[in-house]
Amino acid sequence: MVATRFIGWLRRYEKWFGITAAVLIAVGLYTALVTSSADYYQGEVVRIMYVHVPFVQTAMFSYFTLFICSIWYLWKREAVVDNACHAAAGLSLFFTAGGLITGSIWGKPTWNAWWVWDPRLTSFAILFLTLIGYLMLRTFLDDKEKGATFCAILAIIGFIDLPIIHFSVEWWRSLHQPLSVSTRGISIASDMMIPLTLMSVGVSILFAYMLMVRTQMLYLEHLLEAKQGRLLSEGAL
Amino acid sequence: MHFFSVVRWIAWKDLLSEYRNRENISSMFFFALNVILIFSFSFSLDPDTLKEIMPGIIWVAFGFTAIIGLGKSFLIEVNNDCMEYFQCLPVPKGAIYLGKFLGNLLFMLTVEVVLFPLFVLFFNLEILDQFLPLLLISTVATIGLSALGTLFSALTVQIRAREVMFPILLLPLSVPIFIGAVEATRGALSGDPFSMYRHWIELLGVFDVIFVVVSFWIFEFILDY
Amino acid sequence: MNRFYIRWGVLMVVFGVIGFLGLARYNREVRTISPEVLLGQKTDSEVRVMGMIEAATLEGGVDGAPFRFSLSKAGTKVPVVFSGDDADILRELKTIVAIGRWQAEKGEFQAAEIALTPNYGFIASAYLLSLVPLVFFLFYMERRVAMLYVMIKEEKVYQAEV
Amino acid sequence: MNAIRGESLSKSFQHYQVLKGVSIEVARGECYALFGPNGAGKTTLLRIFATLHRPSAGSFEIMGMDGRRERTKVRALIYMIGHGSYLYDDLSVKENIQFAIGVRGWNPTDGEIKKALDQVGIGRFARLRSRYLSAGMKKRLSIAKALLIRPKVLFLDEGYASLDERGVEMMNECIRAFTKAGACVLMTTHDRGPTAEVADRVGVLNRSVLREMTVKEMVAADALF
Repeated sequence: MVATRFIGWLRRYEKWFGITAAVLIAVGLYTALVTSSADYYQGEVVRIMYVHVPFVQTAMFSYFTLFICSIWYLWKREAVVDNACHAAAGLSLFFTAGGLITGSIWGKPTWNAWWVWDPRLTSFAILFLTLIGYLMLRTFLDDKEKGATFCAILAIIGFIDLPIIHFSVEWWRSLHQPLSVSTRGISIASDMMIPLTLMSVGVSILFAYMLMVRTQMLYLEHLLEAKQGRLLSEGAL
Repeated sequence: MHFFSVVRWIAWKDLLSEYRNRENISSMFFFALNVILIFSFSFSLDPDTLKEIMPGIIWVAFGFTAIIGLGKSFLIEVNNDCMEYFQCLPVPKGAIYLGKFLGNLLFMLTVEVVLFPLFVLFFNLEILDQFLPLLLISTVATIGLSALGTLFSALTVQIRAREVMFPILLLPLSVPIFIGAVEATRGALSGDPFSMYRHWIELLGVFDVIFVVVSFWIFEFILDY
Repeated sequence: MNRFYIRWGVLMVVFGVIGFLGLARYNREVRTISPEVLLGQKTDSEVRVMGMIEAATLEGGVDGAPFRFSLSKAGTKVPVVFSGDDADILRELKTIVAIGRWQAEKGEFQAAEIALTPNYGFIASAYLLSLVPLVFFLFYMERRVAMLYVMIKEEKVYQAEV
Repeated sequence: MNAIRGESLSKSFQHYQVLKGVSIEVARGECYALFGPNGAGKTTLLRIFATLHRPSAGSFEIMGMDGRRERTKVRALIYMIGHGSYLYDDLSVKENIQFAIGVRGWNPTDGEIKKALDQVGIGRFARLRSRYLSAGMKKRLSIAKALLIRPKVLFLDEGYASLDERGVEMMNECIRAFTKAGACVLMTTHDRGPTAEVADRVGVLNRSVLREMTVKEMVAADALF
């Protein structure tokens, strides 16, 4: 019953998230690509920031969502919450990959290297690997109930471990060589602040929208499978 | 204390089984031996380079050993559904975790103690005056590795493709332990004074505490899903 | 399903317009020409020339004197005079953009402004590689959800033989 | 007070519903036999009572204790003989028993273990590694464990499976011993003959409907479901 109400709620409110995200991103892209001016030090390349930073922020935000959903699942054991976890993990992987790719493209003209073992990049790469492990674990599980619990556990361990990884990599880097490359203090002018804020908020809301859509998708897929196979549980649509 | 008697029983059972069949320890040991062999062929044995890469070689070998050994540590529990028996036990599940963890730690340390002289032998290391620090480093790093490895072994042993999933889950999350262990070993092997790399050992100690406590707490959910 | 495609059509149009505006802005304010093209057209209008500052040609800049250097690309060289104070952008062997007019009688390029290389290839690829998969991903998910609702409604619950 | 009381228990695995609103009561000192077609959810019901599954809805009590909240207390009272043998291949029969009872917080003497093993007819295999036991012998070993643990509630999942005639008789003797001592036995089975000798009540579970009958009706019926 909880599942039905939850999915109904998602269905009713998802469009407002979608519309808000579309408007914010449209205005954000317009200001980012057309009206904002180039940075003094970085030139036009700074425009990559308007898509890179929102992606990275959303990747972290979505992993946090995964963590919260995992705790929620361990607490309530609702199958639909597990679907939300699965959805959040997939989206988190997507945004992490996007953040890594745009970051790499930004790094080439500014640092003259596609990849640098910078603490932030390294912990992001490890986040990426963890998420791949998480999604692989999901595909290899036979017992759905056990699997949901295990995935929740993995997400929680990962969430606790990531700050530790970031900290240790930072310490390791600072020991070997001073950070030769860092995002040089871009004093963010208000001119840049507008597209950056619009895009950050827009992509975050877009993530919320995508999460709602994807949770429904995974829930419906499970439901269809159950319906094709045997008896449905009470109150499933 | 019932709690500690459970820990003792689990560890006793693991050690006795291992003593009888020697499956885990021998596969860990010979695997690591092969890793050493491959490494000695893969790198030029120029002493300066060797000093630079030696800590990495040692910990890559130990890491692989952990994957081979720890990954299988819960196999005997699922073979005859013993996990189910544990689930039904009226004891805190953390006690079972601690028992398995102690057993695994002992296996890993045994293998490492045998391997270290072989490293010294094959790569002409001079570690006699650094013996105690190295022992400390291996112990502290192995505690962290076993803590995480035991947890992930319990998690992956119940799924398909467990041989693949275990390293995929374990390695990214144990990066801090490898960083700390390699850095501390580098310090010890290059003959630095202890205070120069003490902070790495302290860091490893903090990681150990975090990993053991978190695993201990979360193991409840693995057994009692 | 029709409303779904209309919605996506409208979205694509909106983002297409933004993309077009971005492209127009690039043509107007960012696009550069090479020294060879500059020498070929000999116009008086303001143009943007991209090239590398030749080694050992950068001089001036002391006490307000204009910078002089030659900008080259693929063998063609253009002498440039610049009287601004963007000294930290000007370095030998660095690729820059000079914005100004070609003065045919003096045979030199009078730069009013110096800018960094636009690297629009990087910008375009960053935007495309992040936004295009995003759009496809979202489109696939929404379509799948819409289809699943239909499929679930049509699917009969399996009944065991009695 | 009943030994087992389940009220409108439901169990769904994700969206697959196996049980829907099943209620059952078993008194102390009673042996209750569950019949039903394959896939009716008999084992699932048993596993819910054995705290191996969480029910999706409904509540249950074991000896008056809430099965969802007081899991540890409930677990101290129950024992389940299922399909898993809960054995370690490289431990001897006796060591396996020592371990299984030991982790429950009680160390039986050698005499007690020997008595239990003799009772189930495998006393002479006490020093054999359990790797070499046949399925029937493993089952007998599980019964020996149950005799030593003396649970208040015993669950038998297909208790007669893989036992020979003598073994079935022995199993029935054990069940009688348990019920006489005031414990309750809940079993799933397909064998009407041996079940009729020990069962006090019979239930047929089919499509989440539990139809209760007496042993006489069960023996007389042409088909149970």
